[in-house]
Amino acid sequence: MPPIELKLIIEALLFCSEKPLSVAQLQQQLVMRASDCSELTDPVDVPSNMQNTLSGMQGLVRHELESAAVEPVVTVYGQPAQVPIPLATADEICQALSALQSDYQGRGVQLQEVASGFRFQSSIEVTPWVLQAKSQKAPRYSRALLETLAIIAYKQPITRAEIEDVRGIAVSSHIVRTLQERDWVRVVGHKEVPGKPALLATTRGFLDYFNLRYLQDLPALADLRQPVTEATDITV
Amino acid sequence: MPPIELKLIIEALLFCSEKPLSVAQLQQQLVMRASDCSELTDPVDVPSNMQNTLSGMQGLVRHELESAAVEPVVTVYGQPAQVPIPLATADEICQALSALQSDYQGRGVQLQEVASGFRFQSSIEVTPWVLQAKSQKAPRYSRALLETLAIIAYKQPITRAEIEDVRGIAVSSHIVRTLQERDWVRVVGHKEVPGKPALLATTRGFLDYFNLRYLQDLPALADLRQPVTEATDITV
Amino acid sequence: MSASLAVQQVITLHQDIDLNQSSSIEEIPEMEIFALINGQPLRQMPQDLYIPPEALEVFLETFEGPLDLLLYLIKKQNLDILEIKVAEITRQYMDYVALMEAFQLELVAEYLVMAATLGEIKSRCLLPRPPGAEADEADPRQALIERLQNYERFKKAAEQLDHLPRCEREYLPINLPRPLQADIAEILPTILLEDLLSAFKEVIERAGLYEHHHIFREPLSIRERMTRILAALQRQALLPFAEVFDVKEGRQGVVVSFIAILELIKESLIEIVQAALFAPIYLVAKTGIACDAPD
Repeated sequence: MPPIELKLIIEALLFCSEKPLSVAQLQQQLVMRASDCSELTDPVDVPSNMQNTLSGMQGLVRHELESAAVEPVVTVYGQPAQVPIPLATADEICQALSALQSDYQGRGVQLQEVASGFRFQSSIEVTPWVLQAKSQKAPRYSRALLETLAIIAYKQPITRAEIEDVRGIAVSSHIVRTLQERDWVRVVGHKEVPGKPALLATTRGFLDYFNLRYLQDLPALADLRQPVTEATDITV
Repeated sequence: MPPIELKLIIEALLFCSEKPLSVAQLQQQLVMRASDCSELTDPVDVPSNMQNTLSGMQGLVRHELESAAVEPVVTVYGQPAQVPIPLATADEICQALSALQSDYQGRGVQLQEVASGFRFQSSIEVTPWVLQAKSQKAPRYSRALLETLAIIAYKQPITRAEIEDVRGIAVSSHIVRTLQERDWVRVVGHKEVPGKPALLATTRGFLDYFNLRYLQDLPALADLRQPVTEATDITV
Repeated sequence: MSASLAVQQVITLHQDIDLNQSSSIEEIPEMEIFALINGQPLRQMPQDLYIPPEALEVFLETFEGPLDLLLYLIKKQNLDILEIKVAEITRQYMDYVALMEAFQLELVAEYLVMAATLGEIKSRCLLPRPPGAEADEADPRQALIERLQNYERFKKAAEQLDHLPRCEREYLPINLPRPLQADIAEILPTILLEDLLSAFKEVIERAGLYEHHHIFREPLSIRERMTRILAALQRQALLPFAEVFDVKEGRQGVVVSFIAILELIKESLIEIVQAALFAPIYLVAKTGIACDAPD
């Protein structure tokens, strides 16, 4: 088994991790589990011996690592290792992380530090292409909202009380707020009557949404095909 | 916003994909995403190598494009948007893929082509270290399972009775079920003999798992030799 | 067969494996399990030591059926499959089967079928051949040899398959989480223009105002102008009268603007102010500066 740069192990580990990993977590995970360290120099010395590569491993452990291509877990007399040997200091891990961060500059993925640690994620520039497909359907607006919007569009400027007059039912503040938040309706003034109610009108955003240039491009009510039973009403 | 390289988009798509992606699937994803990206990406910034004519597209992607051409107004977050659909030809995607493959040479992760497409995976040298860090053991498979799988792989399509004939012992239902659950083996038909037994064959998932592109990439099966026929050689 | 003979047989099998360490990599761990029963290596075990049936079962499980056992026996003799000595192999095979019976293990039917097959081959080999018919006479072992060869091919293929670099061992898949669309923007409902019109139609019908529908088309431009004037008055307290009119809109545009102003005055929404005679005329919102807060 050829010596592996610590950076590459961290790289793969972060890519294969479901959650961000902190430096402490990385340090905790980057260990060799050996129950017999007698062949090693003092375990404390291991990290400094190893620098950025694991080539510094000596004796039994090194031999085991090279032969065990599949499982680098150190076994001693067939027993799984018990005492984990740290592979790197926090400093070395930090160095590897910042090296990785610069390696991935300008790539489609980048190493990002978030609250709980480091993780690879798609770069901002390519995010639109990687966005999770819309799993949920867009919600639908209520009939009341549609009617309110229609009345404002056709009879603007109009107060809420006047809308309620036409609809014959109260207009909830929620509907008016939703229409304002979508930038379809806004307050254009206040009527000189007791209470000075707000006058609502449609916005440019409303016209844009419906691909209209002017308000008069809105279909005339007569354009709406009437059901046969109501045909006589049209001529009224 | 600077133009986005096609390579980087593909890089991020592959890193974020659960399964390997074929060139055709990448093309399709680019078309699908394109409509969602209009708001976030100025159409002018769409890389020139993505603004290709429809003639370069094929199959499903082409179909998608044609339907898109009929209705060019796409809705982005409820806003109408008329956008040129950024596209890439299969050739351009292949070029980007091979560029990525060389970019990731000698890194902790690599771009591998398998039966169902391209995927990023941990590099072979690094994997043992990652497994150890995650305290994971590579799964082992029983000889019975591996022999059954090998017989299906080399002699597909094959019935269970025929497998049992080769092995000289019954094949447990458990093994067949495990192979099917792992999506390595599936029923591809039924043999026209009494009882109409199921014909088993391997899947793309099997090739993917074993890092193969085609069935013929499997190691060659040993030749059958003719037995010595001289009667005098028979030692009773 | 006596129990002590059976034990001897097991020991023989075990020792064979010890001597042939390289013969099969896979079988060795299982053999070790067998050897470590009661914490003692089996080769140091006295002949009368009781072997628990479970140990034999473990041993049995190392063979993938009668063909596998036969291959093992052939290898043990360092023989090529093609030079199989039926009599010898049959005897060893029968000993093994007898051993399993002695330990009252549930013998898999296939082992007994193979025993019968071997017996048949053995007796056919013993039959005298008519002279001159040797060339045509099929080797009685041929079918068995072919099965053994065929099985060995797939046994090897399975080993090769097991050694192929694979997922979860040599390679780990990478699947970074995709950013969610919700992180970028909320999904908002969409409305079709037809929906809007039909909603309006319904409400008008309900309100009994349908008879007025014919006036809607024309006044809309006036209503729009009214909105625009009110909007302008939100930005500036005083809107010069002349600014309301755009000559580029032509006569009709001027008329629309004028009617809009009249309508706004009628609805007490605006006032016309003029500081002095011939001074500029301004439109002022009657309620002053409107605030954007809803209601």
